[in-house]
Amino acid sequence: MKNKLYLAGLALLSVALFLAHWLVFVYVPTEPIMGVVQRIFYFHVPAAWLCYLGFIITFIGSVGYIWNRSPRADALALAGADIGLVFGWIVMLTGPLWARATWGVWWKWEPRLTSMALLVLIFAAYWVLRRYGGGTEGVRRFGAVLAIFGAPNIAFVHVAVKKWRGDHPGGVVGGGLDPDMRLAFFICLAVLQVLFIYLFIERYRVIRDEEAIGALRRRLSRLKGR
Amino acid sequence: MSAWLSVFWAILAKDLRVELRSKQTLAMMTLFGFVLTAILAYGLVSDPATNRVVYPGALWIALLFTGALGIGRTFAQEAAFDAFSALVLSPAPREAILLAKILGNLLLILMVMALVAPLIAVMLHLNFTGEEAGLVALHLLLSALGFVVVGTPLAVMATSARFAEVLLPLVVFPLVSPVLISGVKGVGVALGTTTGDDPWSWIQLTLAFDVVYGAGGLLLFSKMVSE
Amino acid sequence: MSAPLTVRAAGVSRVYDEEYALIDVDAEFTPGHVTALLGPNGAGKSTLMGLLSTLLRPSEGVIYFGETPAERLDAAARARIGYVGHKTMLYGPLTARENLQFFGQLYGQRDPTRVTSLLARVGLEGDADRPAAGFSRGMAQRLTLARALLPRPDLLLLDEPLTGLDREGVALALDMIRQAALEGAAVVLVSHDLSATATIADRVLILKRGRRRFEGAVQGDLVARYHQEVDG
Amino acid sequence: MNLSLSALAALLMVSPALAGDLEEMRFRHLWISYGIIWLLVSAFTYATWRRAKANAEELAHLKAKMAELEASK
Repeated sequence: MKNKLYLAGLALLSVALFLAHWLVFVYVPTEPIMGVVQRIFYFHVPAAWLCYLGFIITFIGSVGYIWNRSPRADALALAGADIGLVFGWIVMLTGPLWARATWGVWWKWEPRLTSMALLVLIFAAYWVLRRYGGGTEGVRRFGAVLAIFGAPNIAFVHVAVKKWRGDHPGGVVGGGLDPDMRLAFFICLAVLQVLFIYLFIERYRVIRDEEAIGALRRRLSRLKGR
Repeated sequence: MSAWLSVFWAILAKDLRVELRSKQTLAMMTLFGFVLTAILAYGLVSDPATNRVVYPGALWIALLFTGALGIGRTFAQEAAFDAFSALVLSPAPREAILLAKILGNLLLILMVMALVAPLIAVMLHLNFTGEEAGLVALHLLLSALGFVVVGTPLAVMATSARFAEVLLPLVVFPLVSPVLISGVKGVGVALGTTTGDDPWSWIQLTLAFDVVYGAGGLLLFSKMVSE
Repeated sequence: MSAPLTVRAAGVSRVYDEEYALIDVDAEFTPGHVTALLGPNGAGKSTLMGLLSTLLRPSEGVIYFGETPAERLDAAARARIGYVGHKTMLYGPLTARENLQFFGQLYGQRDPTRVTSLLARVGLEGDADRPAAGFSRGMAQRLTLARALLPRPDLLLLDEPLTGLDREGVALALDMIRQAALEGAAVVLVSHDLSATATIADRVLILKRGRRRFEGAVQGDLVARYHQEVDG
Repeated sequence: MNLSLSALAALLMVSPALAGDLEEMRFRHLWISYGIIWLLVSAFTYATWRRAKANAEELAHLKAKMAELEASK
């Protein structure tokens, strides 16, 4: 029963993703100035939000871990960083593709871009640390401190680059969205949000399962008297 | 309070004495600073106007790299015979330990930068007025402070990780990028090569960074050092 | 010297990765007694010492200092623990005297003669102003013993304190340990040197593969008892 | 993985020369973008799924072993 519900949910998510693509590639009108490349935004902008969300979860989990060394908080932090990074790389790769076709350059040292790039770099370092630093308690603590230090950093980068470059004219999406575009954007956002939640739960479960395996192995070794 | 201060001074004095006696870290950082200076000078030297533009960038690259070398080394002396365990086990207030380590690292970096900063200027054929030199020094001081308040607690943590010597710069450099931007731009304004309002607003930004991360580190440090 | 301190391990286990180093150990360390902590390699002796020092945290169970669980110890309580570990915990570039003076400052040790008298006690007065990096293992071990005794601890944890010591050094170290116990400290001693241990221990805790095999007062021949528990 | 990334990077670096006109580039970049998105998402999903499968097997194995050990005691 539970399995069936799960499969039905997955099917629904697939249909929703298909619908989102249909909206992006067929339904929405083409933006007159930027042309078809503007359609990147229907996934690019939600991805940026989901990247932030993943790292916010990592921050919260890290605070929890530093506070009482709860393995659950640590798993939360790790899962958040994993997913945040997937969406982070999406943002970092699709952004320049849009920029090249619109601004004529791959990259601008603009506050939003710079702070996103550094955010991804910081959490990529977190990922490398957790992946290769060794699974000791000290490394978990190190990761937690890194995540806690990393989050407020973004505010500083943003302020610094803003002072340096001056505010970039206009929002990136552009004001006065066409109602069809707006509809497509919010549907894509909702669908990707659901995808995020699904992936997050799966990832969190995997990490918790790995911990459970460790605990079982320990209990076994204990029963056998090592 | 006086007990707190005496522990703080004891640790700082001990670190400086250890460093001045073995001179390992200082020698390595200074030499590294010179090598970096030479490389930056070959790579960047150009006409005087351009040199003036690239100077702050070169200076902050030197600060970051020698600094990363320095903070990584600081705990090597503690780790060599596991003296850090004795330090953690002692009744010394954790905040005093951290602050002494921060100040020790700061002094080390400033000693090296006091040699490297003028050297890069000479290699790039630059002349400064007294006011310009003062602003450069002030920026450098505050940026170095920002670097050590972030780097020192992380260096303590890094001792428990594998590949610590690679991981530490990987982790610290992105975190101190606000200081890098603020320092480079602030000095650019001070030297008249970057357009912008007054150089003091950049100093405020660096100062805010120093305060936020200094306070954050102190708040978290006792949670960092023990299992 | 402050009030006597009884330290108690209650159902303590410690895990490294997926291996239990210590399983469900109960033990009590009482003031004025020297407890020999014995066991073959990998029995979990050093892990238990680490837990007692508060440098490690138990994965399960609690260590009580008097009535206080270890994780709630404050700085003043930490000052009552003296610990000699596998490494010397000294600063190589500093002299013997400077090392002791530094740790004295950390512990708020005001008495200036204490360092000099301790140096004399461990037989290092002639080398007091030489950097510790140049010391032989035996000399470093004497110095590290002095470092642990400097704050007059109520719990003295000695993990292989006799490493590198010559016969005279062993006699001296044993004498100092006995003295500390006489002054009311609870002493826990781990050493490969069974015969030396037997001369000062009045209690024994035997571990094997992380589990407690025996705890109690030393009765009869300690060495024989050990072999009976561990090999038998 | 790294190789294909480098190839992509190289392709994009020379793309100004290849780009016949802007409209063509816009189309190309749009396709590449959604390609990247799906590559990353599906790679992540697959990796998670594989780990979940391996974990489920390992858990079942360990639980069986545990039951066996407890039965024998």
